[in-house]
Amino acid sequence: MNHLEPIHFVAAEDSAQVDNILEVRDLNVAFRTAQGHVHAVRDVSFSLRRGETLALVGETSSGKSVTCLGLLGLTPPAPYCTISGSARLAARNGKTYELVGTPERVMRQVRGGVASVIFQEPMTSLNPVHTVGAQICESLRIHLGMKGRAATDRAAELLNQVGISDPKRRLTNYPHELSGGMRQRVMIAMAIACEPSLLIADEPTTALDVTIQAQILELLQKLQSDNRMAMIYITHNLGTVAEIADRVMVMYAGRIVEKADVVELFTRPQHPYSRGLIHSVPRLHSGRVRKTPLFAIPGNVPDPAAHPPGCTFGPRCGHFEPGRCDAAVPDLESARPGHLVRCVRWPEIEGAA
Amino acid sequence: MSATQTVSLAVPRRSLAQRYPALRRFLRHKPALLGLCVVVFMTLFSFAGPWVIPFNATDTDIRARLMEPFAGAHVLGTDPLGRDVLARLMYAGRISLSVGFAATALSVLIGVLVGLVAGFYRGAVGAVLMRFVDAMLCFPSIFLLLAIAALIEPSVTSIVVLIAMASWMEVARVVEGQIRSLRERDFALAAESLGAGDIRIMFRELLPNAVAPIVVAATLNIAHAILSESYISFLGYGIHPPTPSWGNMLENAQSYLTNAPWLAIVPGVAITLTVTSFNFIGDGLRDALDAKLDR
Amino acid sequence: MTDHKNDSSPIGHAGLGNLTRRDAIFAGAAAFAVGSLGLATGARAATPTAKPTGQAILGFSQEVTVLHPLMTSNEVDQGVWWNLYSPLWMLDAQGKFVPVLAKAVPTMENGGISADGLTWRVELRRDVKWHDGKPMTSEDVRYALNLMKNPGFKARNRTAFELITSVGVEGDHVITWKLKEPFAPLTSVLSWTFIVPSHILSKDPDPNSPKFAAAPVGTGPFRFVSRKTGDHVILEANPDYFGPPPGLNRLIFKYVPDLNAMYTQFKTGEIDYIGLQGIPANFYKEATAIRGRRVHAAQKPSVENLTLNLAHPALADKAVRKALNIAIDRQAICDQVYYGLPKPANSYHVPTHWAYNPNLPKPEYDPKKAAAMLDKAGWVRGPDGIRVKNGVRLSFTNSTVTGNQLRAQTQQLIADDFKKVGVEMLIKNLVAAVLWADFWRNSEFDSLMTAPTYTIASDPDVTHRFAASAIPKQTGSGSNVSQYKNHGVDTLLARGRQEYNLAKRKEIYQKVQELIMDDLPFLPLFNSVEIEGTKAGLDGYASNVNTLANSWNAATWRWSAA
Amino acid sequence: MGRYLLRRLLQSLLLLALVSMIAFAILHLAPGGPLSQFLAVGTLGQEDVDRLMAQYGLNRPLPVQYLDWAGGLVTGDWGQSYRDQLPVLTKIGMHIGPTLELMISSTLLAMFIGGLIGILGAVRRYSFFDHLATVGAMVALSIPTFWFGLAVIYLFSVNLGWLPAGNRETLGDGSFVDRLQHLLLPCVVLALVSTAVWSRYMRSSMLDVVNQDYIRTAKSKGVSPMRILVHHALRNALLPMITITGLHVSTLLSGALVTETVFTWPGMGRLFLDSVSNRDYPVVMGMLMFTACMVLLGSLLADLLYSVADPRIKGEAK
Repeated sequence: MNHLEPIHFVAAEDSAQVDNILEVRDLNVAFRTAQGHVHAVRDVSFSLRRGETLALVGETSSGKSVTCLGLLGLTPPAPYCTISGSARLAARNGKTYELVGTPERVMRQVRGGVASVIFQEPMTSLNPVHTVGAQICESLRIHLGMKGRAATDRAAELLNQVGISDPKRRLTNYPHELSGGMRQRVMIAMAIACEPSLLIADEPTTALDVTIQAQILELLQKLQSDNRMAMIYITHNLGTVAEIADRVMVMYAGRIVEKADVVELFTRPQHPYSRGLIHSVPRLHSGRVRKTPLFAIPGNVPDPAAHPPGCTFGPRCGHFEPGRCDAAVPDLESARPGHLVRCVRWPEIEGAA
Repeated sequence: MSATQTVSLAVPRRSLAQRYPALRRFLRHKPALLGLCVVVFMTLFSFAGPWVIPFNATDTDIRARLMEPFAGAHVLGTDPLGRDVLARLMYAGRISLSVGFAATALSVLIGVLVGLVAGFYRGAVGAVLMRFVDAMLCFPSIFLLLAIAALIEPSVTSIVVLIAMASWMEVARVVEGQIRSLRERDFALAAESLGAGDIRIMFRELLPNAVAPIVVAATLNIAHAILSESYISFLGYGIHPPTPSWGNMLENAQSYLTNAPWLAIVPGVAITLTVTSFNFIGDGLRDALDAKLDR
Repeated sequence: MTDHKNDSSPIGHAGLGNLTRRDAIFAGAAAFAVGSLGLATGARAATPTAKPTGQAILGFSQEVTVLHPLMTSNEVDQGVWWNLYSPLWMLDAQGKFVPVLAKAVPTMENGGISADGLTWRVELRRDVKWHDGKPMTSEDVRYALNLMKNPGFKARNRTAFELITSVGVEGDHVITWKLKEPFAPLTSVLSWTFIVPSHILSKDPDPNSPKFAAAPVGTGPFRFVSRKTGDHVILEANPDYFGPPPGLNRLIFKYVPDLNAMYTQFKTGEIDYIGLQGIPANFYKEATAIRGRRVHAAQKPSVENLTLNLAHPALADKAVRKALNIAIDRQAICDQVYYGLPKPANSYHVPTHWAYNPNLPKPEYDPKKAAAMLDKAGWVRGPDGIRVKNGVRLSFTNSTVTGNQLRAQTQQLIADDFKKVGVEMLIKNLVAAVLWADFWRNSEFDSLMTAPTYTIASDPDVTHRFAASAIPKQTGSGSNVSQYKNHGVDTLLARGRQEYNLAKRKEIYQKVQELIMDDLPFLPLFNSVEIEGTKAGLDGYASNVNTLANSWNAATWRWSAA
Repeated sequence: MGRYLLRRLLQSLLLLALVSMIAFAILHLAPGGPLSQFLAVGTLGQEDVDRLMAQYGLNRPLPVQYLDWAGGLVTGDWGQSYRDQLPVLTKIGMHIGPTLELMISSTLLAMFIGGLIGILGAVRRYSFFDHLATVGAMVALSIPTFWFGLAVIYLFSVNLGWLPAGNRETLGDGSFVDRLQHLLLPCVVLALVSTAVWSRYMRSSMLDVVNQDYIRTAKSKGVSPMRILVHHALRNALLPMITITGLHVSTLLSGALVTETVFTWPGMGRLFLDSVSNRDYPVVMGMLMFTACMVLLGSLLADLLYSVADPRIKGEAK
């Protein structure tokens, strides 16, 4: 990717952790709406290593999708949405991009080239009036400058990689001629077309049949290990997290409430919310799609425009203690090395459990 | 929560749906609200106005012909026979608005009946009725209006009938579609299984559920009817003098474009303003009521 | 724009510059009528015999539809026919017959008509050629006359032709025919009967075939070039014309369906002549002030009037009609609605007609007298101010064609006038196609406001308008829609038809006018005037009441040298 | 595809048969008759009227007249004008050109301007421009076309003298520039309503598309905004516009009639108006049939075009 000219790149050695592909510090995303300012993401910090998979878990409107969209600048433009903080992304060629506040022109090089996204709805995420081939080739042309025969061959190769048989013929198909699973494979092929260093998978299996879900997850895992990509896997389904993730980050009302290795989190969840989530999954390896996996946690996600004081989970928490929990937003504390939790009462709760 | 929905947070929607969501939505539609004010004003102006001003719409005074507006006792000037333009505008407003309302009422009546029967019975009856509707829609509206206009003597009543004849088809289509889908819903089937008569099911069970789109169509129809009246007048088949209407005021003003342009400007503005208002109201109603239907 | 370059000529230049006064038009028109046809040699002294140059666009508010000159048609069609075809003779602006295709107009004095009035003999010019080069002969005239007699042909009015029993030819240039009974109006009728080419038309077995209209051939000063229906007809100068060559190379009859649009186009210079219904009266003042345009007030043969239906219970009373006649303020209508252009009328003839009776009672306006007359006749005011007699309210409707604003205004004024004397006139206007149908034919109206021309080709015979035998509702013929019956009038009209002596005819028809205007089956309002206009520099325009359109002499129009 | 087309064609024919009956009934039940224009001149007596009625076959029973006429319609003989004896199809042929010229040019203008306004409105949603465009479109839809036409003539022809007040060409000139000058005002006037329609539908169609997932996908691939707009959004947003344009034929014909009247444009509208007012039955019938055909053809063509342009439909019909 020598033809790129990263403007906001930082020399690799300046980075504290050389191995990290992605370094996010104090990311904030706010929307301007008719009801006032809505802080969708607050003070999110995390990092990601090459080949690592980070699962982002949370309920609807917990801010997990917005975090990722914000990183790539796919949120609405400036007056409607403001992003602050810092996010540094390293490309495969060693260049590092600052993603926050970067001009659109540079961000366009990042999107699809250094970081790609797979969206939830394969049915609607492909343009119905263009062939599958044209849509894959578009990425190749933009980022790699590939044209004509070369691009088509590469696209076919990609389709082959994502497990689509007879790829040459499939290239001439329109999206509506493919099944849901096939379409998601096409989406994946498009995402990995330019060998990005970061792949964001935003609930990639939610809209698919159960049998297909497993295949897609397998494919993602295989591609990730083949290409040594870092991956952010967004889901509300803890079942799949255990299968695919290395580390897990639980978000609630725009904040990270707990961050830990996958085994650590599942075996020793610290935050009451995480515990609730885990307890609400009847069997860990359940293949069933649960539309409402949070039936065990009472109440609803708070109105993003009017958060309760202190801990935002407070009103729904079984361990809520007036005066302490609603005094101030708790800090993210280190419960163990590599295990962070945002709860003032975590030691007591752990003891009680 | 997908990003699309998050993005649409920027759009004013949601969270208002409390007691009268449709009404609230309508009240928030500013152009529609403004339109409503204009329509109320025009109606008051036309129906109550003549009591306020000292002139009559039909009194001729040939010596005071073609007086310019804002220059004397006649605020909007006088026409070629010396009649007060303001008074004529008011009386004409009565006719034009009445024509608009009456033609709409009639067209809605025909449209609802045809649509109801066609949608309820479907089969041969429905097919024949709806093909008839389709056939009527094949005529470009002005062509149809003129062809029928040739049939009748131009009076207020006949213009009302004429406009209704040329504009009931849209209503019929809307109602037919609604009824056909509503008929499959549980409550209609339930009513049927309870032994309710056809007429009862049609008017008591189905029709009330199709009111929203009818109201929208009717509002837009009023705008259309007022505009149609002016077109027919312009083409020489409208309400004829001495009964004033906005349309024939405009038509008569044609010969005086150069020496008395206000004769054309005044009714033209009245028509445009009123029709725009009705269109905006219709728009607002559609936004307000459609949302409810979608839920 | 057009290719003539004289737009900028100043107004009021020499010649026919300021012909806005009717009298002036008449004075000049006679010379042009004669001159145009090149027959009365003395009158055409100064006509230059230059080549036809330039074109003129003639705007008309009616579309030219029928190019076969013997078929049913409208007024503007005749405006084209005068340029495309020729009749045997024609009436000039002063009402004098002028021979065209004929060498002389037949009369008893010159022997063209036999002493019993039954045999007519006409000698034709020998130098006339059809536009296709074939010579025009007596055979063509015979064909035309027989065509008018053919019951399968969609002819206009056949009354006169049905009296012709046999048509004969003597060689190529003499035509004769015999009549069932003497019929004086025939001379007038023939002045509007254009001769058509037998050698083309007789080939088609269907006399109504549209083929001829697609490529008409005549003997007139202009030849047919092309036609775009709904838009225009183009004619070009005929180099073989038997009269003096036309002054213009091209004539374009342009249809402009809207009077206001037509006036606008006249102002912007898109049309060179604005005729037939012409300029709306309210533009008259403005129009006279336009630079580079001349405006003419042209007298029409029609009389604006209130036609009364004598079957109406109130209007059947002669006293009512007489009272109404003096309750109308005609001068006010002429002055205020029509900007002082027309003059109040008192007959169905225009005052310039040779048979006009100058001793008819003058138009008067006296509402007090009118009220007194109604009182005397037993019509007393009811509680609503409207008079009643024997349970009949003095109320009736008045109808005219919708879309004519000035008429609608006149209706208003008359309704106001009538209201002052306790008479109610309600206005009920109809579209033309409805009014000029059963409503008119079957006398379904109470009263009409129209401007009919009572005569046909200016002949004073008005049998079809006022004879008891011409009430369509009762006799299935004629157009006496007032349902007027007066035995005295019937007898005089029958006599007048058979009388060839002009002086005696005049006497008869003056008496007829006296009787009719005493009975008042219609209330004359004023003699119609049309405001026509020409671009300055286009010389030769002259109005003629004896034709239906003032493009009758377009052959003598020319662009003056700059 | 073929079968679908055949079915649509058969439906259209059935509709046309219905249309012909309705039109025939409307016209022949009307009072007045085709001879009124000649009666107005006043030289015809009742006997002439009776004779002409018989000659035109107007005294036969209505069903007989209808069958006679419908038979001719099928065999391509649409009858003759009562006014100038020309075959109806010839007359329509002479007037269709100017009308099509007006309709097509104004549609192109409306597509371009309206489309642009709609796209801009969608892209800059709720901006001042968007609000202005919305209100402007509503006013354009509400203003009486002829009034607007008269105002335009008054301003540009009478006062400023820039453009001709009417007609299709200067007779005797007829050069391209001259034709263009004549076309400009009526084209703009006729395009007014279409522009409003186009801008409104384009805007909402564009808004629909802009919020689609595939637009986000394209953005996430790093596609430039211009390419997203044209290649991804516009391409999809134009699909429903095909249908709108097809259904707009009817409105356009009505507008053309009014515009032609204002500008004395020698097209179908004027022919229709003249024929109706003169009760020229064969021409009026012919024109009603012809316009109905155009309307049906419009929606048929739109369907066909749509199926060509939208791969989803093309796929299904295979």
